[in-house]
Amino acid sequence: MTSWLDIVMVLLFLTDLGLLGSSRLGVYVRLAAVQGVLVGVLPLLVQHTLALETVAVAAGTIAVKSVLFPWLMARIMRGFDDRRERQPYLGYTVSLVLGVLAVGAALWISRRLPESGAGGLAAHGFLMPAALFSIFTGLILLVTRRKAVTQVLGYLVMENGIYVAGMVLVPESTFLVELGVLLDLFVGVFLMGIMIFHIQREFDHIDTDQLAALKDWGGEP
Amino acid sequence: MSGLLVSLILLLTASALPLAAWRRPALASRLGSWGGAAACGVGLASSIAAFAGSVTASRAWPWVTPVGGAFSLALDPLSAFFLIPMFLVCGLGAVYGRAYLAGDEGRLALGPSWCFYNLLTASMIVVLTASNALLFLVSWEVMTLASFFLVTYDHDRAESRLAGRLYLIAAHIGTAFLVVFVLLGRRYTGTLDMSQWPAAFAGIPAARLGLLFVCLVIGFGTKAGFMPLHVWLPEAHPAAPSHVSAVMSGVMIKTGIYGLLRFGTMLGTPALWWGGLLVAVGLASCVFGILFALAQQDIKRQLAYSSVENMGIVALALGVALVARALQLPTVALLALAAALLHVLNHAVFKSLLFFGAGAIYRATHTRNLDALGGLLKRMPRLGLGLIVGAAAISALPPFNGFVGEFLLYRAAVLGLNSDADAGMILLAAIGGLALTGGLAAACFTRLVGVALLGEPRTPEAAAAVEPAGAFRWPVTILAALCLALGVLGPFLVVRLAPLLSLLSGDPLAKVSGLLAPETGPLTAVTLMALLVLALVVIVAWARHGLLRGRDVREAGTWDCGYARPTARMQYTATSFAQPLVGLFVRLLRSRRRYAIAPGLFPASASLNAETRDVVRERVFTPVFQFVDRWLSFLKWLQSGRVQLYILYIVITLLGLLFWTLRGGA
Amino acid sequence: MLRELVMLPAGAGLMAFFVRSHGWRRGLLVAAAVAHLGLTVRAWVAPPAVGGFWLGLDPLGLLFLTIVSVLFMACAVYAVGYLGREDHQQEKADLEEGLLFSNQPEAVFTGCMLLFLSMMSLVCLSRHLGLLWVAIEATTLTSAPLIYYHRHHRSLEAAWKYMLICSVGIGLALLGNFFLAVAFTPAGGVTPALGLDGLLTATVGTRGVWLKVAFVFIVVGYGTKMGLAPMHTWLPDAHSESPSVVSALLSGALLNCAFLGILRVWQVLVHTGQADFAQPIMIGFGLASMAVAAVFILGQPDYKRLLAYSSVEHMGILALGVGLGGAAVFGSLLHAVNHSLTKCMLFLTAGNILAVYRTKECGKARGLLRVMPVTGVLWIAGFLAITGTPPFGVFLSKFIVLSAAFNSGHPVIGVVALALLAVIFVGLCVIVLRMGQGERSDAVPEAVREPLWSMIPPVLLGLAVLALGLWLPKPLETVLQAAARSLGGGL
Amino acid sequence: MNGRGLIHYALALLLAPLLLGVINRVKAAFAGRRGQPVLQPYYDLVKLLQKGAVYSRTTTWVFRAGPVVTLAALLAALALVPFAGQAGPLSFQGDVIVCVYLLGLARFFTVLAALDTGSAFEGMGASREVQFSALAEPALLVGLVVLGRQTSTASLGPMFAAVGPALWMTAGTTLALLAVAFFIVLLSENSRVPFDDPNTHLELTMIHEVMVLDHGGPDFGLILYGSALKLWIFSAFVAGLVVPYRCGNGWVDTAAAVGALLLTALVVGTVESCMARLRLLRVPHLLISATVAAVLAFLLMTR
Repeated sequence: MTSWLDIVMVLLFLTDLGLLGSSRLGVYVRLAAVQGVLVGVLPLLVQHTLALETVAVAAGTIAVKSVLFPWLMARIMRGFDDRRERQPYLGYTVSLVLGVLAVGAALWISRRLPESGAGGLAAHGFLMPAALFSIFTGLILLVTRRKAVTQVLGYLVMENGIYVAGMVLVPESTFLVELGVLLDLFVGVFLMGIMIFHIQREFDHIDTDQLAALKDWGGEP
Repeated sequence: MSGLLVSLILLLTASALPLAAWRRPALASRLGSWGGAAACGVGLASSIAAFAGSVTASRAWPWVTPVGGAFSLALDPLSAFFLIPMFLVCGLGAVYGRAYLAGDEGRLALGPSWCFYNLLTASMIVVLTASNALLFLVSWEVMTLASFFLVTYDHDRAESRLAGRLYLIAAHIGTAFLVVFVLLGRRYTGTLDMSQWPAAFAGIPAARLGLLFVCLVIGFGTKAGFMPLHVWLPEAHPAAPSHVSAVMSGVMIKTGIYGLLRFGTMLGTPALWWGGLLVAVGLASCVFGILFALAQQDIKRQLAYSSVENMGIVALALGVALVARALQLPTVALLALAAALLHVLNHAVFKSLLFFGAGAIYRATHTRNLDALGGLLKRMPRLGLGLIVGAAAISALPPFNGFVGEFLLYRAAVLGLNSDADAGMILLAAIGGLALTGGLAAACFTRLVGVALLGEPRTPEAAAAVEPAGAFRWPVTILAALCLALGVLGPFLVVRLAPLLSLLSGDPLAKVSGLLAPETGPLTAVTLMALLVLALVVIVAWARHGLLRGRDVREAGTWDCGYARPTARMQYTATSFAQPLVGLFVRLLRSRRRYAIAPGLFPASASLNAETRDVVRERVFTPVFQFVDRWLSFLKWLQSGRVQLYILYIVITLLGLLFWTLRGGA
Repeated sequence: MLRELVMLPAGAGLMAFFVRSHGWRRGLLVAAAVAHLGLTVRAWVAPPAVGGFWLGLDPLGLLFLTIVSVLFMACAVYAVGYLGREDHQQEKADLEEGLLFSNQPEAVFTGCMLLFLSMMSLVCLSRHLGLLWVAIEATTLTSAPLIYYHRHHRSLEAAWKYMLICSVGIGLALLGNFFLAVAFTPAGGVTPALGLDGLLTATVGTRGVWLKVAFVFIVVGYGTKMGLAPMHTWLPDAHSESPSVVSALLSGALLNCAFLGILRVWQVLVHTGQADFAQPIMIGFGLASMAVAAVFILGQPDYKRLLAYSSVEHMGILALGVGLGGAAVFGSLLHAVNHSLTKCMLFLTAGNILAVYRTKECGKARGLLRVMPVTGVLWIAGFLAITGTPPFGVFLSKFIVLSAAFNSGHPVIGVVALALLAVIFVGLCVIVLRMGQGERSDAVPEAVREPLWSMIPPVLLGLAVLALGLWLPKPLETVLQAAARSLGGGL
Repeated sequence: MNGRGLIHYALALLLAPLLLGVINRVKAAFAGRRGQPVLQPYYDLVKLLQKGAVYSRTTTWVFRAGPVVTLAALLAALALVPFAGQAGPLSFQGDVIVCVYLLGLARFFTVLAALDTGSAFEGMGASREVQFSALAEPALLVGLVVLGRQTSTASLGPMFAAVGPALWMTAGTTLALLAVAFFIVLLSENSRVPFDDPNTHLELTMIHEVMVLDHGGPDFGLILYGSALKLWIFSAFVAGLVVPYRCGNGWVDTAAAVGALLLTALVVGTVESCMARLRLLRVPHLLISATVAAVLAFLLMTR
């Protein structure tokens, strides 16, 4: 069981790094879908007994995270001419360096938290850093990328991290975690998806550079 | 006390009714004016009775008690003393205001104006009697707000708007210091009940008391118009309607002095530097105040700057009193305190007189520019007489009331100088500064009278002026009579101040009376001198009259060294009259002059424009505000419109807090 | 009764989507508001038992519920007039750039308003931190369409930023909730449910660090929604671009709901004796918010943004009050009441100004007192009230907070706060008085009507703030005391 | 009120114009002329008091009141001035201040009367008068107060009574500095060279004389007499300080004091003959230096 968990976590790390280092929107969506699967199987690995409820939760998560949202993203992107994330605020190399720093920060923070004690999972020293790293990756994407779609994907990654953390920290109340994260995702991604449609209609492209009219600095809007 | 409450209720009614009748300005004006005057009459009678009988009384009602508030009013000689001029000037102002505002009927809203006028009076009653610090703060701010709305009564004029804003901002910053004082006071004493403060302050270290004192000087000094906190005053007082200017300059700024006395005496024995600070502030205020007054062309601005000067004299007197208390010179302290109190009363009388007069001139000539006036004494002889008396009184000339206060102050300073050398330089500076101020004030007010009232009218408007209606004239006449009466009888008033002085100094009444006893001689002599001067004037006038009787007395044009065609425009103007003195202090005043000299061999026209703006405002406050504004504006890049940066702020905050929380280790 | 408070507006909201007639729909809005207010009043008269596992009404909840209910009532009345003015069919020229846009359908607007009310009520009634989180999340969901009511690109941008930033925040808050659960998990035991009653009787043992980290995540998360600097960045955009009636609700009610989220966790901290650690955080956020507001209020060219930054300032005061503890908590809660009423009044007045002047630029909206006397008076009175000038209620609450700063041995904090307040006063004074006073501007039609529907709510709110400055009703005082005591403070 | 004081008062009223005559004679002597009789001011006064009057149409009652109030104020002030080490007829603690402010009252009405004519010349004179007197007033008052500090009193009578050879021995520098200050103020307040030139009635340079251009007849007589009294008052200060001769016999002392006054007039005349008028712009400097001298005296004393 633990070795499976290890593998999942390593994959999670790798997908995060992949997201930080890539520039194609298509790659983003695919990596996000992969993450969805990884995150989705987690309840199966965490729970000691394989209840039907757990399986249902896992299936639902995978369905939403790795099928529904990637499909939604892909649909949105169909209209784009340019499917690259051009000129992010920080280059890909810098993003990767930031990613490494984020790993450090995640380890530093988890080191300082006493054992969670729930179900002995936290004894697995890798889970918490992986969850935090996913969250940080999502935040880095949100901060450094220009396109609205990428940002939504960043948000998705962050939510994945939170989901993992939830699984690790409060495995008993899986349902609560599920509910929370799904609602959050629904609000975030679904509504943001709608908005990206509108943004596309209003601006012809979805660089959030265009979404900087409301400000108190620089020239008149 | 019950008289005061009746007056308070009447005033609140008289402020609500005009607002209700705002659609009928004439009715609103009548309601506001009569109501205000009646309330002030009741209040005046009751506060004179309270002062004469040294009544102390208090009433309290529960009010926002969880916050520490209470609607508690207390009447003691100090309150009563400040209430008397307040009621007098506000009552006369209510009568005068109705005539004054009649000119604006139909153009401006009179209902709100009367509402705020009576609210201002009502709030001053509460300010002067509040014995709960929170109630004091609230009434203090209501007073500020009411006067702010009165200043911006004619807010179509940019000048009024600017003045109002400046006033509100200055008052707010001043109040912030008072809030600090009250909060520190509450911290040290654990209560907002002011009656318990004096005892509770006793055990506090001197450094903290000094801090409290500085808060007081800044907070109340802003209202009183101490230099360099006076910047709002020369803008706001002229912008207001004249009866409001009279109330603001005559009595409202005195609430600052009241506050200093009320709270300052709670702090116990002062350190020497407290007095030194007040003397310095007072000297700066009186010398600069009067110099700026001298440089103004606007008659009401001149009067406003003169208020700065007079508040400076009061500050000087308070400073001398503090110095004397620090050096254990009880008689000197008493005399200086008495000087401050008398000057407060006197200034209320003559400054409101002058503002009433200036307002009447404005209504008659439609200008406040001194250089456009002239020859008004012939056209409005009765008003003019009142103004000349006021000018002589404010120049502190015997036998008028201004002199009595200054005499006491000199007396105190000289006595202090003769009995102790430690603070000699401070006291000598006070004497010299006061003498210089006296000379400059004489210059300032001969200029006012000489240019506005005497000579020939400089403009057709001034030539067309006529004696104003009774409502304009009577307040001036009454106040002029008071100037003379207080000047002659003022010395006797000092004896009546004994209970108040005992309250302020903390000494028992018998001791105060004992200390004051040796001073009755000189004070009586002052009265005698005043009477002697009056008698001599009558005798010399009678002699002159006798000499001229039956002789050839003719009228002709002004000789003017034989110059053939004197015109009114050849007269000395206010600007040229003040030029030598302004020129002497030009480095301090920073007057600006603009010439326009027509070219050619036979130039047809030329012009010269001299203007003196407020140095403190232009050189200190404006740059400071601009600096703060620029520095803060620089931070506006924070809101750059980019959502990525916004999320970055969240991340940084989160990481920072996590680091801060976990820094200690697991 | 508690369930009705949530279900009634929710039902009405769903119904509003299907009602065809404008008249009936507006009637429904007002009727729901009245019913909600009625239920709230009943809760005051006959307080229900504190409640069950999910829903309950303690004094703290009652206080915030009342704010929400009163404000919604005012906004519902105002909205009737507002919706009457707005045309939903035709495209019209944008006020600022002349672009064509059309509004959201009125049914969506009304429906979302009611759902928004429902969710805010749920926030006030939740006794379970998970449910509380869900409710706060749902307020974002229901308010985003309201912000995007005028469908043009600026309101879209505002809604986008609102969604993105608040979602990030709310995600972090969720993580915080997980940590909180861990903090209360006994070694090797079962994670407790996040019911407030349970948490307030449990012990943390050696897991204080988890609780601290949980608080950090929650304060950053909910603080984003509450508008604490530097997470406040969505707030000026959303407030300036949404219809004024929505801004009024966002500023007066929604921010308080997020504040309540933080307060619930604060209750837990107080119970476990960890509040000392969190106090500097709240004080820091408080002062930072006031400072940021001061920076942006000075010379602010847009009067709705001005009000938004003023909200940031007041959220800062609330945080400061809680951070200072003791009497300041009482002051902070009273301040929440005062600020909500005042800010709602100001936003509604701003809406009236916008309707006549058709510009949000302070420089172009001049001479209010001459053009629209009632609005002008309200605008200046609102400015005086919001800056804490006596005799308005805000003064008292600010006074209590500052007083506590001095009393609790933090005079420096008090002085810094006073200085920031002074800067803010100067900034607001210059802008508001320039707008209020002066001659009427030429750009405004000669005869301006001030419709009764739009005037009554702000006038009543203004009178309420004035009344609160002159008199503190005993029942309110009792509830405030009880609420403050549950937060470890009180007079 | 004391008898000797009253006698001195009467003496002052009688002899004041004589000082003007002495100054004129001294000036004439320096110029090598015989000059007018010493009693010429008396002749002038008598002549003026017998005349009728011409008033400008511009003027009001202020113009007529000016000379009257001025003279009344000076008469009152004179009653406070000590002479021959003896207090004036009226003396009390603080009379220093009353005296200085009575001089101010006199000036106030002179200036107003000048402005009442509407003439540019008189306006100019008034403007300069208020400028110089504003600077002279601190010098005089500070000087007197410092003298009072030296002699521990605030009354003019005891102040000058205490000045004597003994005090000159112990505090000579202080007294000398004060004498300088008083003398400068005397020259300024009485419109003598180097501040003003009483001879040049019609030039733009003068101050006091130009203010009274429009007065004539008895009014001008009152003004002339008033300025003689003023000169007497200031000379009494200077002479009382510099020549504190006392032999014990009252009459001799009085005679000596009159002599000292005439001597002062002599010095004034000499200064007037030997010096040129100062540029107007330099005048304030001289007045300020008088104040500085008084302050310096204080510093020396409290050293």
